[in-house]
Parts: sequence; structure tokens; C-alpha cells
Amino acid sequence: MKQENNKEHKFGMVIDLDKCTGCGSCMVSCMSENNVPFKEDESNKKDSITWMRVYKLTNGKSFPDTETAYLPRPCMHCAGKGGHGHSPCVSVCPATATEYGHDTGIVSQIYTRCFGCRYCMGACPYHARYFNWWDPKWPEGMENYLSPNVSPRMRGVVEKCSFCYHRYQAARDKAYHEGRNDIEENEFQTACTTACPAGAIVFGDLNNPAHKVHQIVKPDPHPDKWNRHVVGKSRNPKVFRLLERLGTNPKIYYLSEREWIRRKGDNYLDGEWDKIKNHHGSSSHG
Amino acid sequence: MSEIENKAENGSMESAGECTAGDTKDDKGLGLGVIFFIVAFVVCFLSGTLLFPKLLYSKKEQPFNFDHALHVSEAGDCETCHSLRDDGTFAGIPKLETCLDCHSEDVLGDSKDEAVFVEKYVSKEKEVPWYIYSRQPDSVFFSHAAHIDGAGMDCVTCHGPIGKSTSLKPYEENRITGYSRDIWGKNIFGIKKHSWDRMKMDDCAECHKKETGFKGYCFQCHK
Amino acid sequence: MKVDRRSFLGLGLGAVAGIAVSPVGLKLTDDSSIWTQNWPWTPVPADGEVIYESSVCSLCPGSCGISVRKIENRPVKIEGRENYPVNNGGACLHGIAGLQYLYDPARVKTPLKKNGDKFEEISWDDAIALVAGKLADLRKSGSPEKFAAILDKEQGSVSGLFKRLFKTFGSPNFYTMPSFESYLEATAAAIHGEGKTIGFDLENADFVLSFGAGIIEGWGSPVNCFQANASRKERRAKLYQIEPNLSNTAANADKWVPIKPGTQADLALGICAVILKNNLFDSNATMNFKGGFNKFAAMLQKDYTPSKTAEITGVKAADIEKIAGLFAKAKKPVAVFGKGRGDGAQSLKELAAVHTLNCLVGNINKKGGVFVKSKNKYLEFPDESMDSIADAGFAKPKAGRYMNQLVEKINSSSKSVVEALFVYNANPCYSLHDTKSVKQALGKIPFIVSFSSFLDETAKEADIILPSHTFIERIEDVPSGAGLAKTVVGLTKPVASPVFNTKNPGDTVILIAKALKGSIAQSFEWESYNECLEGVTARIWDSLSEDGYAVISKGAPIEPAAVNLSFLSGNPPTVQAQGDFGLTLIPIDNMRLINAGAYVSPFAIKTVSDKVLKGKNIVVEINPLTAKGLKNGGFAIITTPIGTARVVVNFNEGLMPGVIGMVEGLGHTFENKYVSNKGVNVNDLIGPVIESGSGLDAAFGIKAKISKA
Amino acid sequence: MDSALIPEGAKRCSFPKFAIGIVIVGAVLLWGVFAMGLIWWKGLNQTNMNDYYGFALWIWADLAVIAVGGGAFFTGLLRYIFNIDELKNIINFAVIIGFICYSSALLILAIDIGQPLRGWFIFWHANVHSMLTEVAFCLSAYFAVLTIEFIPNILENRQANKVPFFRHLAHNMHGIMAVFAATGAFLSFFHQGSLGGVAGVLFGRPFAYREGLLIWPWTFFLFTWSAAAFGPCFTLLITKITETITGKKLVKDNVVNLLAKISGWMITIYIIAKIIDTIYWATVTAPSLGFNISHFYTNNGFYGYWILITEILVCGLVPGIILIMKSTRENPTLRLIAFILGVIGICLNRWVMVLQVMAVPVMSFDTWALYFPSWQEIATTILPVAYGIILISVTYRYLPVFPQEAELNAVEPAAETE
Repeated sequence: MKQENNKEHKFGMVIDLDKCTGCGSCMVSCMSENNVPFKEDESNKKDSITWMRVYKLTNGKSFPDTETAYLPRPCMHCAGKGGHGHSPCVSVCPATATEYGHDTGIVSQIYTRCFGCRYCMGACPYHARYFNWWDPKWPEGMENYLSPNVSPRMRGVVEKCSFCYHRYQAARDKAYHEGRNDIEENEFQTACTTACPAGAIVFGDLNNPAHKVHQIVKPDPHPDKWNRHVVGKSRNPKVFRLLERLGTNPKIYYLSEREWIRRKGDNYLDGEWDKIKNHHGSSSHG
Repeated sequence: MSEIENKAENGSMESAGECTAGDTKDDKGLGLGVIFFIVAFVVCFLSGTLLFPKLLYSKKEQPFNFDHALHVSEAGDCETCHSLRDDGTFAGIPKLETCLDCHSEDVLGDSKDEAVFVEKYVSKEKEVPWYIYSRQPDSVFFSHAAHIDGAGMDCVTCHGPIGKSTSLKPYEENRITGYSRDIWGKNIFGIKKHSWDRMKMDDCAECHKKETGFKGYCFQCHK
Repeated sequence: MKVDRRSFLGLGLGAVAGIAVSPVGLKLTDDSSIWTQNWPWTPVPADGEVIYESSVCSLCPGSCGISVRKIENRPVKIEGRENYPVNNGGACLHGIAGLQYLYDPARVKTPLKKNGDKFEEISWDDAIALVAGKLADLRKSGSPEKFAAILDKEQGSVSGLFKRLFKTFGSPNFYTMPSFESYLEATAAAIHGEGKTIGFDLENADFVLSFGAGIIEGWGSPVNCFQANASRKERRAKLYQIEPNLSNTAANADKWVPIKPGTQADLALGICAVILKNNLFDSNATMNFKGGFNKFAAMLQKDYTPSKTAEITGVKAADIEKIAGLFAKAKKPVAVFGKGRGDGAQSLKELAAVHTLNCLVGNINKKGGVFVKSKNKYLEFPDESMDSIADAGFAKPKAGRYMNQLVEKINSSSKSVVEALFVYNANPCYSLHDTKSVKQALGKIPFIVSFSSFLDETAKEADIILPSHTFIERIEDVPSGAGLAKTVVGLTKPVASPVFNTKNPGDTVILIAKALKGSIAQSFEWESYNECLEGVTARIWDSLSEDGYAVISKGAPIEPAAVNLSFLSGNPPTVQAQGDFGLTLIPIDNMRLINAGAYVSPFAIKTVSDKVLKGKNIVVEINPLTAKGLKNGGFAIITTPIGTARVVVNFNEGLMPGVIGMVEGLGHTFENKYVSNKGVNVNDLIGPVIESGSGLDAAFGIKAKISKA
Repeated sequence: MDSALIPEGAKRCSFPKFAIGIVIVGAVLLWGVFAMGLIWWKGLNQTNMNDYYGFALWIWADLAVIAVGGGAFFTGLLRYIFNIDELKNIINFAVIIGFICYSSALLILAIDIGQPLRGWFIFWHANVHSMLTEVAFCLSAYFAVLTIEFIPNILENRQANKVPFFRHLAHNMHGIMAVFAATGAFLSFFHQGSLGGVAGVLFGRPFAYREGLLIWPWTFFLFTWSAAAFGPCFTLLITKITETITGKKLVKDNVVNLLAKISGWMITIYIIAKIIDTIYWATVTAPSLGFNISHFYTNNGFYGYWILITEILVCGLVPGIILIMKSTRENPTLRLIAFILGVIGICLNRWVMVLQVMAVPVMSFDTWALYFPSWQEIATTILPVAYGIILISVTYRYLPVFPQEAELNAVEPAAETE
């Protein structure tokens, strides 16, 4: 009766910011996939539910040296300090409505458990969590396009990117039915990944060396020697994570050839960046 | 304040007893009070236990009776009608199309239920609006494939010996939640004797804990 | 025994204790929380079997293959179709949001007839009879040429049916909205001769010199361009972007070359001059140039020396020489034109000048270069039957060459120019320059029939609306175009049954034709549009119906393309912006908005930045150097020679000083609270400027001033 | 009219005057109740909170009332555990204020959560790692303790006291009050601390994050200590206000000064710890995460260094010193100023630890987020104030709250007293 299908995955993503065009396909694909509601005015970005949000970065220089780039920001699915699963949000939720799945590395959010205290939102430095300030309402007839794979949320609860967990559930169902022990890389891809017209998003299992995401990121299995809270740092010098220094250990990695973009990924004191930029990738062997 | 503190000096332990003992006039009152207490207790407890469920649940009759035992003996097993699709999802209550694999506009047996079925649904090509006893709320993702194919479980463990039943019981719907009564279980205290008596999350977790050593992650069964 | 206070106390306590011990409290606490988890007003989507159906999106000329996920018969998600030759699995946000159009309660749900200011519902039969009656009267009156049509495009069988109707009716007045495809054809006609179009092989080019083409702004076939652009990184191909503002394309490019608005043609000619002067051109290719190559070269050396070009364009002379060198020396260079999405106003001088760069370096019909192809002719309609009225009417001259000339003619003429108008898939009252004059012209037309699925700005002006299926509900052939290197015809399929009482526009046209009887009806002897489609696409129908698409051509065309420079060799004047204010207002194309054809979906508008739209206010971009007296984030008034608008100002270092950028695609004015009445339509502020020689509206912007509100 | 209920020997204003006062404050209360109903009915869209401000005015109000309500547990601790007997003259009032503060906090929490009917999940599905879980358990338990501590005082009402059962009950409860005081102090230590922990554990928010001892960040201890330090200030401030309004001296100066002195020392010790904490955070913790202290106090329209200086120096060090030094402490005006500054200081600290935490951008490309509450939020925050005023008025009028009242206001023979 016991089944041994629980090889530990660590799903993650690497987003190539040089390829990202800021077109917004990932955002809409996410909203459409996950039954995200919309309202009359969505221009106040502080109350607009966008599990995937695309930020515009600028290098801050003046004309004509100014440069811009886009940075898509799903939930980071943080593993928390030392990668033990105590994500900033998970550790604070008083009702266990959000949880770190050690089998997948995915941070869940259970809408029916959440009672709307919003502590997790305060804990998340990425603003990846959104509150349903309003009852979700679809114009008459439009509720017909809602997908049964993701439960629509009610007013008063927090929601966020789930790495399209329902697609993992579906892939596993299929694998079970076909008598397979595990799923293939292409069987579980998030809606933003498959939608990206530029192919900027690569999704897969960071624990699986055969997966493309692992090959690009080359996560360091050892804790960072400068900050023991940081694990899974990329050994690719062009790859970085957002706010890596906080020890949140996100599973979203970003890739860029442009130094100013990589610098935007974290906060640095004066002069710090120049010292570390060339050693940005982990110094560990491998 | 000071008055009280003074009294405290005299020893407080007896004072309470003294008070009731001395107050003989109230004895009968107290006796009556006890009777009132008992009566009210019993009435309220019984109505909470017996009457309350009647108010809480509405009863709905299925469109017509369905003889599971008969169909199992004809079809051989549950999966013939309640099948998994090729993508591993569970098809649930069979669609009319599945019924028509065997049935047709010509009545097979002699039950009046089949006559209703043919007349009201088959000939009108209408799906039968069954009430589903085991329907879980929208927030639940239940993988039949994981339990049937993955863990090799049988249907009875969760659904009970429904395959042996010859008639359908009325569907009882919780007026507040809209759930079927079978989710909380027939027993209003939520006490269960069999694994299929109740289908709350705790029951899932209990079995998972027992069988896999871990109650499971939230996302395993939520969507 | 007497009932006293204590008895009541006992009663109360007993009741409380009894209830407490009973399951009531526990159950109600649990149930009330479960109630909040299943609020009856929160929808529960029905579950069922998952089915995928492939189709083609026709929201824009991109023609991407889509895969529609359905639960039983209910479409729930649109995604890009894997291995489709145009978009290979990718999809843009508008296509993905397509189901919001399908189910939009703001759709035209049934045929409508205008009565006074209001629309009334009428039956399809009555509507068709009414339209046919009006048209028959017009034809009887002897001026069938006063029947005009405005469509989005010429390609495809539905447009073919419209054209056929007009021909057999006897009217030459068939117009299409300006589109990138129309500009490609105009450019090809000017340089290579009639009957041709152009495709850019971006995915193989190693140096892309873009004169403002918004390669990742929705230009061409958007998803295909996104993919070609993304693959630059692996291919180590370069992109130089020349335009006044730091668009996403410019930001993503290897280099952004800021240029004064409207001077791209001059820069292209300046670069031509350097290439010629430094002998960097492909002499094999130039050998066969016609139309005065020497005259052209002499003109360039006189008028477009690097220093003169630098003065006109604001690009440094050294940069011009450097770009010319990089471009000419690249293995597979390509110069691309079509500012923004390429479907707005364009100057033929600019298009031709940029394309001349391609001709000079000899990349025509070479891998990684420009493909000069014959216009896609996969459709085979049977011969029309023409009566004498049709023959006479069809032989008359068109009222104007392009849409904007038609508008001008109607407005300036005291006599009636157009008596009846069909509008299909076009919204001229929104997307043409100076919308006020367009509305005025439409106001002078006594009978307008719209085929729109939505009550958009133009449909609101109509007398009859014959609503069409959306692309999710109808069958239609969708030819690619818009600068795609290969030619693919896709088949849009009815993935969902019609949500409302609408029809396939092909069927509607056939019904109208049949109702007109006589030779017109004889030319439309199909039972339905389905039958017609199968007939006219017979050559590729098997492939269309089985694979969902047919590849007509891929790879570089073999036949050589003649080059004729006569249009440019006389150096036609460069178009100037209208007015004499100090600043120049230019439209900015934004991938997340739509400026032609359909309007933006609620999902797409949700993605729009608050630096573009804030509440109901449009945000314009301006370089802080030019923004004297303005506050970042504050209100301002923009005034142009044709209009004024209240806007919010956003300081943006990515804009050339002297330029104001205003996004295209906002400011709709119909009933839809999610997408309408937000911001300003930039076309209300910009008027058309007709380019001499080509007759095109080439207004790249307009002079403007801005002041604190 | 209601003279039968008024404590023996106490002089109270006429009932109509009292009623008018209650009606006026009651109107404010009703306004708050209306806003509360609106929020429960329509949801939290009635507020100006947003996804950047998930915690805002209400959480600040919660933290602030619990901090100033800390006077109850600390005074109780001093009175019953450390046996400082004089404090019996103010303990009743401290308990009432504590009761008001904690019931208000619970009410605000019930308004603040998006799904009030699921509020009990915090107990049923508790996540033991969450500081908020600790808060909820200790808060509820301590509220129960406060209720128990409040009961004897209620039972001392002249009419209630006539019932022998109540009289004895009150008496016996007094006898075991030390047990409750100890329990209350224990619970308070944890919930005051865990409220500090709420901000301190946010390692994603460098402005709030503090290192600490085992699972408890330094803010845990700072919050407990500061509640104990400033709580008495609030108790004394409210006492002073009550005295002013009633026009009577209710607590003897020696009692006030004693509590003020203890408070002063507590504040001073706290502020030293706070200064050390701030310096360590500004020079070690935050820089290790890539932040200069200037990041937290510049580039925005509201939060500047002024808030740091106001909180620590003006409203921390200054009242501490005033209350330590005998000469200033015993000057009624200076003492009052110290109380006011102290209460402002502790409220400001809670504000900073809630709202400024939310305001500071963390991602390098994010922006400061400022917020102003909606009228519904303000009304529901004023609601507890109105409720508190009413409860204090009623208890003062009908209960023997201040044991020294009779003595301090030697009654001239009056009609009301028999």
C-alpha cells in the first residue's frame, strides 16, 4: 500500500532577463490559468492581484545612457534560512494555511484555511502575496471560462503563485495511471513558462542534474561561505537571486549578461558590489 | 473593600458553607432549581442531538433509484462505470454515454426506475442529475489515480459497501455548508465506526499517517 | 415549592449546559467556517474531461497557432500551439486572454438596428432583408459606386467574399485600414514592382538594423518576432534600434540610437550614402538596379553627407559611419522598417529608404535577409457573374486611394460620396488619425452596416449591426503576413459553439448577396461559408483541415527581385509634423495594449503599468529636461493643433528631449467599464499628414505644447 | 436615581449629567460600531490597506493598547508577587484599564482578519512556529485572567455585595489573586514578547529583523520590557485624567510617585537596551544584509530620522530621567509631561515596528509605500477609546475602584449619603 513515489524534488525557475521583453504573456497566462479575478480599476498596483508581476528596472542613468529591463516576479518559493523550509511567510502563518512542501519545494497556500490575518504578506519582501480585498466577481457569463483545476478564492484570504501546482497534480495522476514512478521534465511546466513567447523562463527540478534549470543554475549544494544561511547559490556567475543576502533562499533564479541588472538583485553597501561582482557565483568548487 | 478584608481575617473557608446552611428558606428553591436544571439540560441536550440534525440537513430524493448490486453483478466491478480517464483523472459518476454502452431506448429489466431513466433521460438525451454523496468541496483535489493505481486501494475503504446496495438513500444536504451529510458522517457527534463513515480532511490525514507515516502536505490534496 | 429566581437560574444553566454538551456548538462553529469556504456567490467551475483543440488566433495579423483547453465543451484556456510554424508554442497576452472576448457580456448579442440614438434588437432575417433592401435601392438609383466597405485586410476568404460582393454590386470603393501588410506591399510595389510583398528573415539575420520597428512591441507577427529576438542571444546576432524613445525593443537591443522623430528616412539615406561612398555595397546586386542608380548616388552624396544627415537626424556623424560599416560588413544584415507596430502612419520615403539599404547590401532573397515574395494567392474563387450595372459601377474610379483620402473626400464634398458603408473588423473612428473628422465623415453616410462583435466606436455609428462570431466560434482561413519570412495559412476553427446570436461574417455576406438576387446572388451560390471555404481553398484544404495549417512557402524565394530606385532618386520631401509648437508628440506602441482591430481585454489592461495608466488618466512620458514647470506624477494639459488632453506626466530619461510620448490603445469610449473610458486616444490629438507622391498618411506625430494643469 | 448603586460614601455627579456624557461618548461608539458593521458586511475593501500594507492602523492600535495595557500585569506583579502593598490603591484601576485594552485588542483583531468566522483556526490549526499563534494563545488566556481579576471589583458594587454569595466569592477571589497575578505576568511576558517577535522575526524585512536569543529576537524582550515600563505611565496618566474630570484626588501622591519611580527606572533601562539594540542593528545587522541605516529614513515623504529621535530620546530617555529624579518626579507638571511623553513614545515605537516596516522598500527597485487610513479604520480605532471611556465612567461611578477615594475626599455631610 505504501508507495515510493516521493523522490524529493525541488522545483525552481531561471528567468533570462536578456530575453524577457516585458510583453506580459506570463502575467496573463497566469491569471487565466489560475482563475485570478479582475476589477474595474487595476491601475493601483498595490491592490491588483498579479501572482506573476513584471517589474521594470532602470539603470538610473540619464538620456541617452539610460537602460531598462524587465523582471518577472512570481512567488519565490523560498526555502528559508539554510533551506530548511522556514520560508519568511510559512514560518509566520498562525494557522498553517501556507506550508513548505519538502517533496516539491513548493510553498502552498490553502485558501480555505487562511483566515486573512495577512502576516505572511508583511513577511514577504517580494510582495508576492496578494489579499482578496474584494469578493471576486466576473462579468455575467465570464465565469464560464474558469478552470476547475484551481479553486476560485473567496474574499478575505491571501493568494499567491503556486508554481501551477495543479499541473503537477495532473502530471502525477497521469504517471500513476500509466504505472510510472515519476514525472518527466516536460510534463510539469508552469503556465508562465509555457506561455513565454521569448522562451525566457526555464522551469524544472533543481535537484535533477538532467533538467535544464539545473544545468543553467548549477546550484551549489554547500552553504555559502560568507553567509551560512544561504544555500543553493548559483555557480553560474551570470545568475543571481533576488535579495539572496537575506537568507530567504528563493527558488527563482535570474540570468543576465548585464552587470547593472545583476546588481539590482540585491542591496549592497557602497563599494561592496565592486568587490563581489566578479566572485558573484559561489566560490565553492564544482 | 476594608470590610471584606476584615472578614478574611476570620477565615474564609467556612463562610461559604455557613451561608447556604443558614439559609434554610432557600432549600426548596434550590431543589426546584436542580430539577429545573436537569429538565432543561435533558431537553436541550436531546434537541441538540436529535432535533438539530433534522433542522440542519435537508433531504433530497435521487432522480430515481439505482441498484448498485445489480449493476455490479452485470458489469463485474466498479471501474467499468466509475473509470479513470486516460489522463489519470477520475470520470466520477458515469455520463449518459457510458450508461448507453449497455442501455438503450429499449428497457432491459422490469424495474420502474429503468423506465424513468429511459423515458426522462435516455430518450431526451439528458444527463441524470444525480446527487453525489461523496462530493468534496471545490478546494479539494482528490487523486483517485494515486489511491487506486498508486497505492492499490479498493473502493470500499473509502466508499463502503455501496456496491452491495440495492437502493439509494435520500441525499441529505447541510443547509449551511451545502455539503452532503456523508462528509461529516451520519453521526452528529462525528463518531465513526468504519473508515467510510466520514470523509473529513482529518480522516484523509489519519489514513495517510497510518499508511505512509506522514499526514501529507497541504497541496497534495488541495487546489 | 415556589418558582423563584433560583429556578430560572437552574433552567438557564441547564439549558446552557445541555446545549454545550450537545453537538450543536461544535457543529455550528465548524459549519459556519465551512460556509465561508463555500460562499454561494463564489463560483465553482464545473469539472469534466479535458480536451485540447487546435486553432488559429486572428486577433492580430500575427496568425499564431493556438491550443484551446476545454472542459467538456467549455473552453477554459488558450495557449500557444506547439510546433506551429509561426509561433511554436508561444503566445501573446492578447491571444491568451481571448476567452475574455468570447464571454464578454459587452458583446453585440444579436443583430441590432438603430432607432434614434438607441439600438433595438431585430432578427437576422429582418436585418438581412433590411440591408439588402437598402442596397437594392442604391443599386436601382444607378450609383452602385456609392457603396463602400472598410475592412481590416485584403487577405483571406472572408475579405474575398466582401470584395466579391462589391465587385458584383458594382462598386470599386473597397478600402482596408492601414496595416503593416499594406505598407509591405506598398514598399515592394515602389521598389520591386506590383504584386509582391516582403518578409524579413529575422531568425537568421546576424545584424538587425531596425528603424523604429517595435520588434518586441507587437510589430509584424509578434510571437514569431519575440522568438527571433530571443534567439539573438544564442546566435550572437546584433540588434541596433533607431528611434526617439527607449522602447522595449531599444532597451533589449545591443544599441539604442536615439533619433529626432520623423527623420528615420534621412538616416537611412545617410547610411546608404556612407555605404556607397565607402564602396561597402554588394556590386553584384547593384548591377541590375533600375531607375537611376547613379542619380540616386549623386543625390545622396549631395544631400546626405554624414554631417548633413547628423544635423537632420540628431545622430552623430561618426555613429552614422560606424553603423553603416557594421551593417554593410555583417554577414547577414537586415534593415527593417515600420515604426512601432508598423501599422500606424508610415512614410513611403522612409520605408523605401530603409529597404534600399537591404538592396544595397544584396540581402534580397537570401537567408537572414529580406524575402521578396509574390502576394499569397492560395484562394481560387470561381468567376463572378457581372451584370451591366456591376460592370459600369466597378469601372468607376475609387473615391480616394486610401482610407484617409476617402474621409477627406466625404468631408469636403457637398454631394454625397458614399450612400452605404460596410465596416468589418475595423474601427476607423478609433484608430485613424483625427478621429473627430472620421466620425464626421461617417456621420454623413446615411446607411452604415457594421459586422462588429462588439459595440466599438465605429459600430456605435452604425445603423445596423450584424454581429460576427469571435475567432473562437468561427471557421476561417487565416493567412500569415505582416513581414513573416515564411507564408503559412492557418485554419481558425469553431472551438466553442456560439455564445450569442451571432454569425460567421462569411455567412452573413453570402446571405446578403443572396438577398440581393440577380447576378449578385448567382456569384454566391454556396450553401454556407463552410462550403465556400472548402471550395476556394481546395488546393490546400486537405492540409488545412488535417494539420490546421498549410505552409505555402518557406526559405528564401528563388526568383530574383528587380530593384527600381526611381521613387527615391528624386529625393521626395520628408514629411514634417503638423503645427508649430515646440515639442513633438509621438505615439508609443505598447505590447500590452491593442490599437487596431479588437480592443484590449480586461486581463491585458490589468498588466498595463501605472506609469502608463493611472486610474482614468493616461500617463505621458517626457524627458525631465523638457518638462520645465511640470511635476513628475502631476497633471498637465497637452495641446496640439487638433486637440487638447489632460494627462499625467511621467519623467522618463528614455525619451529624447523635445519629445512627448503617449501610448496608443487607450481612451476607448464605448460601454465596458473594464477597458473603456480610461485615458486618452492619441489619435484624437494627431491629425493626418499626407505624403506627396505616395498619398499615405505619414504623420509620425504632431507638434505639441504641454503645460501644468 | 441610581444612588443605590453608587459606592457608599462616594460622591458622584447627578445621573442626568452622567447620562448626557455617556450618550455623547456613546454616539462616537456607535459611529465605530457602524464602521465595524460595514467592514464585516462588505469586507476589508472598506479600509485603505493594500497588499503593501497588510498590517496597518489596526495592528498598530492592537500593539499600542496591549503595550499601554501592560500596566495591569506589571502593577499586579509588583502588588501581588513583590508585595508592594501601596499599589493596592491603584491595582483595581490598572486592572480595569488592562481589561479595556485587552478586550479592545481582541475586538480589533476580530475586525482586522479577513475571515472572522474562521478566526478560531488560529487555535485549532495552530502553527507553533508563528509568533502570532503565541500572541493569540497568551492574549486570550491573559484576557481571561484579567476578567477574573476584574470580577471581584465588580462584585464589590454595593448591591452585588449585598448578596452573600457574591460577597464571599469576591472575598475568596481576592485571596487567591496572587496566583492570577503570577499567571498574568507569565502570560504577559510571552504575549508582549511575541508581539515584539511578530516584527523581529521578519527576516525578509531588514528594518524589522533582529537577531536574538534562541527563537526569540531581541524585540521580544524589548517589547515585554517596554510594556512593563510604559504601561504604568498609561495607568497613571489615565488616573490623572480621571482625577481631572471628576475633580477629585483619587490616589495618593506617594502611590503615584512610587509607581512613577519604578516606571522611570524601567523606562531608563529599556531605553538603554533599545539604544544598544538600535546601534547594533544599524551597524551590524542591517549592513550585513546590504542596507545602510539611511535607507530606512530617507527618500520618502514621512519617515525621517526625526521619528527615531522622537521615539528614543524625546519620548524615551526624557520621561525616564524625569521619573527617576526625585525632584522632577515629584513635580506634578513634569511628572504628567513624562507620562504623556512615555505613552507617546511607546505608541510611536509600536507604530514604527508595524507601519514603517511595511513602508520601507526591500527590493532595490521597489518604492516606499505610504498609507493613510480610511474613515472606517479610524472609526473602528476610536471605537475602543469610546468604549474605554464609557467603561471607566461606569466602573468609577458604581464600583469602589479607588480605595483611597473616601479618605482623600473626606465627605462633607451631604444629602446623598445617609
